[in-house]
Amino acid sequence: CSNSPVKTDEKTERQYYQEAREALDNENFLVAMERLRQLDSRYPFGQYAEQGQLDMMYAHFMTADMESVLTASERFIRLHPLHSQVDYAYYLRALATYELGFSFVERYLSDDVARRDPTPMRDAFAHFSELLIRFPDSPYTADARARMEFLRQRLASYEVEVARYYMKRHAFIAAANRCQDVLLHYQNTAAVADALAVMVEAYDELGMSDEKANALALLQHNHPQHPQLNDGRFVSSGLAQADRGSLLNILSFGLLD
Amino acid sequence: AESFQIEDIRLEGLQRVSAGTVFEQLPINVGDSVDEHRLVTASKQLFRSGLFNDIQLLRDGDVLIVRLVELPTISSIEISGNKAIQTDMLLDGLKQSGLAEGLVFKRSTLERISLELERQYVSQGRYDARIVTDVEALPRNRVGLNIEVEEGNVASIAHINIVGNEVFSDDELLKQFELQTSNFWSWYASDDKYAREKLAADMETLRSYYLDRGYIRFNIESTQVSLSPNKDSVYITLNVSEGEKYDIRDIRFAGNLVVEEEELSQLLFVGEGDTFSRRRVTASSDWMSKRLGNDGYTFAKVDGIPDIDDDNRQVDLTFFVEPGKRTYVRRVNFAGNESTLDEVLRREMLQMEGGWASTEKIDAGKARLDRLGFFKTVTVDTPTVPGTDDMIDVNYNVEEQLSGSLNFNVGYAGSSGVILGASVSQNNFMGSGNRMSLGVQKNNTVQSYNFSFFDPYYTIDGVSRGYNLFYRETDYESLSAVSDYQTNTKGGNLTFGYPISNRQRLSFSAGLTSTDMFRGSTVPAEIIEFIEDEGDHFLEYKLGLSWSYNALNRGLFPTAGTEHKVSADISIPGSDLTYYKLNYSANYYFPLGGEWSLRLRTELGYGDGFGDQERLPFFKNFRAGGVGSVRGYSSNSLGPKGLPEYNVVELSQTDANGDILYELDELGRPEVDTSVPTVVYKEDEDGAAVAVSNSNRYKPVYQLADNGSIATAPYFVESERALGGNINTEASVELIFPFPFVEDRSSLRSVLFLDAGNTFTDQCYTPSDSDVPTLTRHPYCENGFDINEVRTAVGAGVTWITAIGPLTFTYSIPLNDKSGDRTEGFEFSLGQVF
Amino acid sequence: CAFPGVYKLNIQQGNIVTADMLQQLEPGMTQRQVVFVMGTPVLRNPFEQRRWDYVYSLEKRDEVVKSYRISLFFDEQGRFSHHTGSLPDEEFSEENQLNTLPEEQVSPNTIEVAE
Amino acid sequence: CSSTPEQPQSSLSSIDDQLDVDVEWRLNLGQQAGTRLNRLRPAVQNDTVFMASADGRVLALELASGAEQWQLTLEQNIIGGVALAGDQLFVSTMDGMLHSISTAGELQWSSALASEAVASVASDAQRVFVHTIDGRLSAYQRDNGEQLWTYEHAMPVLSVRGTSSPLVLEQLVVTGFASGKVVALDKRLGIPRWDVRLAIPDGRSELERLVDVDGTPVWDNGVIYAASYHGKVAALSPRGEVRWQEDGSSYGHPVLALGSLYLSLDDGTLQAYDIYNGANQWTQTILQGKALGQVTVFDRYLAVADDEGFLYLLSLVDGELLARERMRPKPLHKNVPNSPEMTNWRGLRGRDFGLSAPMVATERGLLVTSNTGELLLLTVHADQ
Amino acid sequence: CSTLFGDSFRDRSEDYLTTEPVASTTTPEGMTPLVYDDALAIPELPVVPERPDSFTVPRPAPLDVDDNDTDSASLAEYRSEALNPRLDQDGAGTQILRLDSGYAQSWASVTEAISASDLKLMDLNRSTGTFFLQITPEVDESKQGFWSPLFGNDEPEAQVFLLKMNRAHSGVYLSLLTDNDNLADEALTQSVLSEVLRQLES
Repeated sequence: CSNSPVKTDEKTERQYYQEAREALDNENFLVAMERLRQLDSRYPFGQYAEQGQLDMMYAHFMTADMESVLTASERFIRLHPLHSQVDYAYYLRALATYELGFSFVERYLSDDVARRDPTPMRDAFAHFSELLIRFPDSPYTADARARMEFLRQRLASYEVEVARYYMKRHAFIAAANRCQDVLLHYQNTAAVADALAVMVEAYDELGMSDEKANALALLQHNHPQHPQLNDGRFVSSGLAQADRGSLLNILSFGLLD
Repeated sequence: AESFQIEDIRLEGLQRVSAGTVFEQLPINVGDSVDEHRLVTASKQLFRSGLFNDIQLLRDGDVLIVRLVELPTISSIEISGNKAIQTDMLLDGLKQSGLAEGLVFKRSTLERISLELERQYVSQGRYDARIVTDVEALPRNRVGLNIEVEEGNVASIAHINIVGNEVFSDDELLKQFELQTSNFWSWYASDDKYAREKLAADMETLRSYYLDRGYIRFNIESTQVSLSPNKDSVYITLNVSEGEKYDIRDIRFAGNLVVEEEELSQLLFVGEGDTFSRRRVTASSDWMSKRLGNDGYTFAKVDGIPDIDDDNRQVDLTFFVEPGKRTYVRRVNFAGNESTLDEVLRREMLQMEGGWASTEKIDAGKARLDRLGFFKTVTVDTPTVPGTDDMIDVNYNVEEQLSGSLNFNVGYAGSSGVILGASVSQNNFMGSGNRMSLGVQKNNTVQSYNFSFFDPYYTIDGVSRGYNLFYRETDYESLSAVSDYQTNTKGGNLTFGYPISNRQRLSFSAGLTSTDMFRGSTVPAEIIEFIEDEGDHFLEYKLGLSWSYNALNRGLFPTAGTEHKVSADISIPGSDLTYYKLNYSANYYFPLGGEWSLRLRTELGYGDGFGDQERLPFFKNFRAGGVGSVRGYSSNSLGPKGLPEYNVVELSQTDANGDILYELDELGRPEVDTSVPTVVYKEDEDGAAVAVSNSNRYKPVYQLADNGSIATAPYFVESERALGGNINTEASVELIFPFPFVEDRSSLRSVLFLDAGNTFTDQCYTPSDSDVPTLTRHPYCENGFDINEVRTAVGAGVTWITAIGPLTFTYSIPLNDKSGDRTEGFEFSLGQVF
Repeated sequence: CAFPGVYKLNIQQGNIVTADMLQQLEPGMTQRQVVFVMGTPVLRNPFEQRRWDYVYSLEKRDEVVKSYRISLFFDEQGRFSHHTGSLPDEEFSEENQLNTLPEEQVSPNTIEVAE
Repeated sequence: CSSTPEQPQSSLSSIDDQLDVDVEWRLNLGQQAGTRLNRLRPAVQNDTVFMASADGRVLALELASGAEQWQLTLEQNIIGGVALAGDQLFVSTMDGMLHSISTAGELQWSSALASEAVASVASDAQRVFVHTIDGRLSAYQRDNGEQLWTYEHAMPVLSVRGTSSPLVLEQLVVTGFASGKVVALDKRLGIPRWDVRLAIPDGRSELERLVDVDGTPVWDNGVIYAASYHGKVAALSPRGEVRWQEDGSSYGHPVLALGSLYLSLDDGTLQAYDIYNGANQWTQTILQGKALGQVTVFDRYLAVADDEGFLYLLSLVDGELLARERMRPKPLHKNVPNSPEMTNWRGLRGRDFGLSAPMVATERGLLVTSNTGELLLLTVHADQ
Repeated sequence: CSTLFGDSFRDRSEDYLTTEPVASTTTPEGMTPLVYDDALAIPELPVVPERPDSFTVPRPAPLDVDDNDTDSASLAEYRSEALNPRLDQDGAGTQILRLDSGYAQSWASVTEAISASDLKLMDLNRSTGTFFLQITPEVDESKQGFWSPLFGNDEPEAQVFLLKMNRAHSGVYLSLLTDNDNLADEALTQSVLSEVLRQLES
């Protein structure tokens, strides 16, 4: 009967782990990942295997394979919920989700407003906050917290972007509702100022003068240098009239109407 | 037995179990005096810990040595021979019952494993599966388990019998079933494989079949499922009682109708006196609740409740209408649009945030997103906003689809030097919803650039604006052979379009094109005359108008709905050439159930010159053939041919049935003359020469003209390309079917097709004497539409949407191709979706 | 010019309020009872806790053809006290934007019944 | 290292037949029974054999020569029969009808059953008892087919194809059910007198919980013998007390001869028990792995057949395998009238040459029906 | 054109390092103050960490290799380390039992403690640090309905729980999990861990 050929140079757990760390040290990620895989298959249990799994996450992240970072970190959190370094897994999971939130176009080519699917950003925010709740004294909370603030800014800018569309569309209640959500629920974001400006115009279109006055007062009080205020007087953005020309007007390049 | 006092205890052979555990389990300690008997009981207790395979107690002076062999742990589980269930599915099943790598291996483990695996196969109806596991020792006290699976086959259905049915025969009822006895199609549909859920579904179909035909008291008394002893065939018996057929007596409405009763009763599919039908009752209730939904009552519920009078077998129907509260939309959310802008989706919405919710507008939103062609799948759900009972959110979830093509080529060819070519076209450029395409080609003989941009939402209401510019400069002098004619074109146009209803659009275009024409070496007479009359440089000011109606259910790979397009292009007076071209195209898709559907396509065109052009300029002719037109024929090869070059040949005489007459030697055999050419000619009814092969060089009897010399006639050299014509007729029928053996078919479309079509002309060029002396009429061109000139072909085609664009493979068999037609069997094209 | 106008969406915003809804309002009602009668106000107002605005507008071809604003006032205990604003006279008939039912759904006559 | 346990290689080929089996006559009934697994069995009275064909014909043949005396065609496929009582024949058809035919070939009456009746019916002077596959045992008037009473037994979700024919005694009618129980009912009133459980369903999947008693209980001077699948073979008193029970999982029922009880088990083993205390007299494992049908005592031998078309004859005394004969079907021309199934041999699957229907021993020989729809009369004599 | 290349070609996901915080909106006097409730609240930290000005992907801390348990060990040297067992809570507030002794010593003493206690040890696996305990959660009185003593619903059948021993920086800690890897409920963990603790101290 055939028994499996016993490999002559049967390395110990420690040797596999050392070689993997060496490869990681000199940034040789593919070799490191191969060695970590061998460690995991020969010695699937014990402290070396667990440490190997953490290093594997790092290697996946450095080779920009975010999907694998997600699966590896979620598996680690499930198998070793109380491991001394499990906060690293929580942090890397959140980082990978954050990176997935930026498509190529959004990352390099568009301006500072989030204009596409907000779901990955909300997931990243939830993952970061789980890290902060579970491991307040983890070394990664500083970076996590800064990213959370940035995600709030972008999600708030997304809401105002939608409100601007509804202003063009003349759905003024929709625009007003979206903006006052930003005012009440997304405080401390740059988008609040633009939200107030849109509220002023929306309430104006709806003929709700005292709401318009309140919004304008808030804008003047908190953001005097807002582009739509020149020395206190409100300048309409023209959103409600944008994209409206009649066909004839367009055909005649704006001459006839 | 003599005893001794223990000075120390040493353990040997430990690998994973810790010394501490052994010391704790060992009921003896340093300093005890032990004898044989006590040692035996000690090792027995240690054995009970279940950690060790073998324990030996030895003595080295007064030191007790305990030599242990630990129970092995499982280090690997290999499964082979499984096809129906994936290996990791089987491993998960094992894990759930605590059998996984890392576990201590005991005898019972083996038996538990095969039981668990058999159970997984039984759940799939493979009752005769057999599992054989064997254990392989591995170094460092580990074991590897090799599990061999003999899956057997899924019990197939040998017999389905319905007992107690008189009104409908077994065959008629069993036709509706998903489960079938083994039949010819079973290898493809595997419909003869028993599954409990399928039987439950079939019983429901059976019940509906009766209830939809008036048998309201129908009941399935009992069902039996039994298995043959060798466990590979299943026997199903359904015992039913049909009851009587009931008619509807009267129909009433109850509850708060919100809408006029008269309007609701319009949506009834059941009438008083009709036979009761549950499907028609349900359909009526669905339509009524949809009607209420269109007025903002999204949570409306309408139930048709029958009140059965068994004696005279009649049913009174009452439709209870519960409008629920008028519902409003709080937020419209989009997810899955990783690269498409939020506004590109939101501008397709008819349902506004902050307005009352209309089911129809919400569904129309989904249809319009589908129609964009950017998304593989679009789903919508309307959860209620927590804390309210009349507010909903509308969540659209999309899965993006590659919608464009991208290719580069860089090369070097002797004649044209360095070749550089790039073309990129994106229907959803950077997720902006705008269509953009850019094509550049550059080598020593050809430079061509074209750029087009189309913004479907130049205004918020969907007035679209697009422009394209093109420049093509080919240095024809350097080319050796130029067939027929070539053109260099430069120019551009501007188009505007706008919706005139939810599904119809009008669009206008204005453009300027300047064309330079180059004559090829051998060129039909039409071209020669055209260039002589019109010159070879034309400037055209063109206007276009088109109307389109699009009610397809999806932009990409539609399976239902219709689409019509009518367009007219005019080259207005003041241009060098004044002509117009009209075009009508239509598509009908009929869903056939499942993923099958039928498509009818037609394309008709007519063009003509006006002003000082009495015929459509030849290079503006319609041409047919190839993918997107009539498959099976090379592209642009169908339709009338130009009057080709000719050379004058000597004619030979022919006998009554048209064979060549040859000079005969004295023995009556045809005389051989090596100086005679291998091809001789005879005259056809039009006065043109027809070639006849004469390989063994017989000497023909020449035909003499009245002046005594040998008669001559023009013999035409067939031209490469068809000239086309000013009438275009095309039609095709396609059966769309799910591509077999492939799981994710969302980016695949496979069809069987029958194409028919051709181009015709009603402006045949009449050869003048200067062209061809003896010719009375144009040999290759008949005026007007001629049904038996329509070419047909059948075949199959597959389109696969990839990152570099839609790849289309078609294989076609021309049915009635005539001699001289250039046909294609296998065709491949990039960027063309048929 | 003779071409048909650009097809513009009807933009409808806000709550539909009918005369009999207003009749059912009585001072002293709790907020929950008011919501049962009037429905939830669509326009949320960050500045006003004790006034609910039922605003309605319908815009056709870029022009508001119908709008009204009914404001409901509550006292300190959150009980309904009175309302202001009035409905336009003609009975409200919100005709449907797409007056035909979309064809692609199964139309009645396609449901055949095997006799 | 371990070798996987092989199928027990039965050294079948090595035995030399000590008996010769001759075919007296063979008649093709034209309907291939294979996939439908019909267990139509002939009934013999003096010198006539009454047989039914799956495609709906009832025939009377002369036992000695197989010559046809009369033939009656019913419009429906026959799935149960032929039962004989006095001058009445009983068959049941696919549409759930029971038909009574006189031994002279006229149809007397037909009456509707609750469901399919796969097993042949049993009868006494006044009544005929039918066990349908939905777990019901019903009694009908013998002369006009009117229903007298019906007893309903709870059925498991999955059962083995085939039901037990009732055993009729003076006061009781005893039947096995798919629940693993043998139930005795009062013949006149249809109320259960006693029941005995022969097998306990255990295990998680429907398959592991199969416990059918599909064989007809056997009566021999005051004792009832029955066997169940995944359960026991037992001897019961007329009052339902268990005299003895032993392990013996079988799809069929035991047969008695020479003071012993013979049973073919589901794994192909053949076993003989002492009828008084169930002690094991002999066990024959040479046919293990074969799918054996119902054992029959014929002449001085124990006859059993398998689903590959082999007939085996064993010694009743010690179970020695005396003969092994392959029942090669006579090729039939391509298509046979009014039979919906394909009948050319190439299209059939291997198993369809099998002999799954029970065999009937007569003084002139052994009547065997093959899955290919052939009826054969076999005789056996010692090899000179 | 701005849509094509945006104001500058950079990786916007790094912008979080440079975005300034924004103050909350304050209401001018005379206007009723607004009531904010944050949709995306950032959990408070005991000390608010100061914002990083750069980012490099962190690496997991290296493994501190503890003593290597060789094949054979002698009883004498095994006795030495002190256990100091005590109940504690981990970062997420889950109940754990902490021991200061090394893995080998702790594993041995916990095994001994369990076999001395009334907890039923089904199986153990030192390499995964798991004790498989069979515990019958006794029905707590409050949920008992009025009728149940009369009809006596069948007593709750036993379940398998995993007592997991994990390595910590110094020593080990034990936690109680259900059989599919999520934490057992509070009360049950409390009772099991204190039982093991009581045995360890005796």
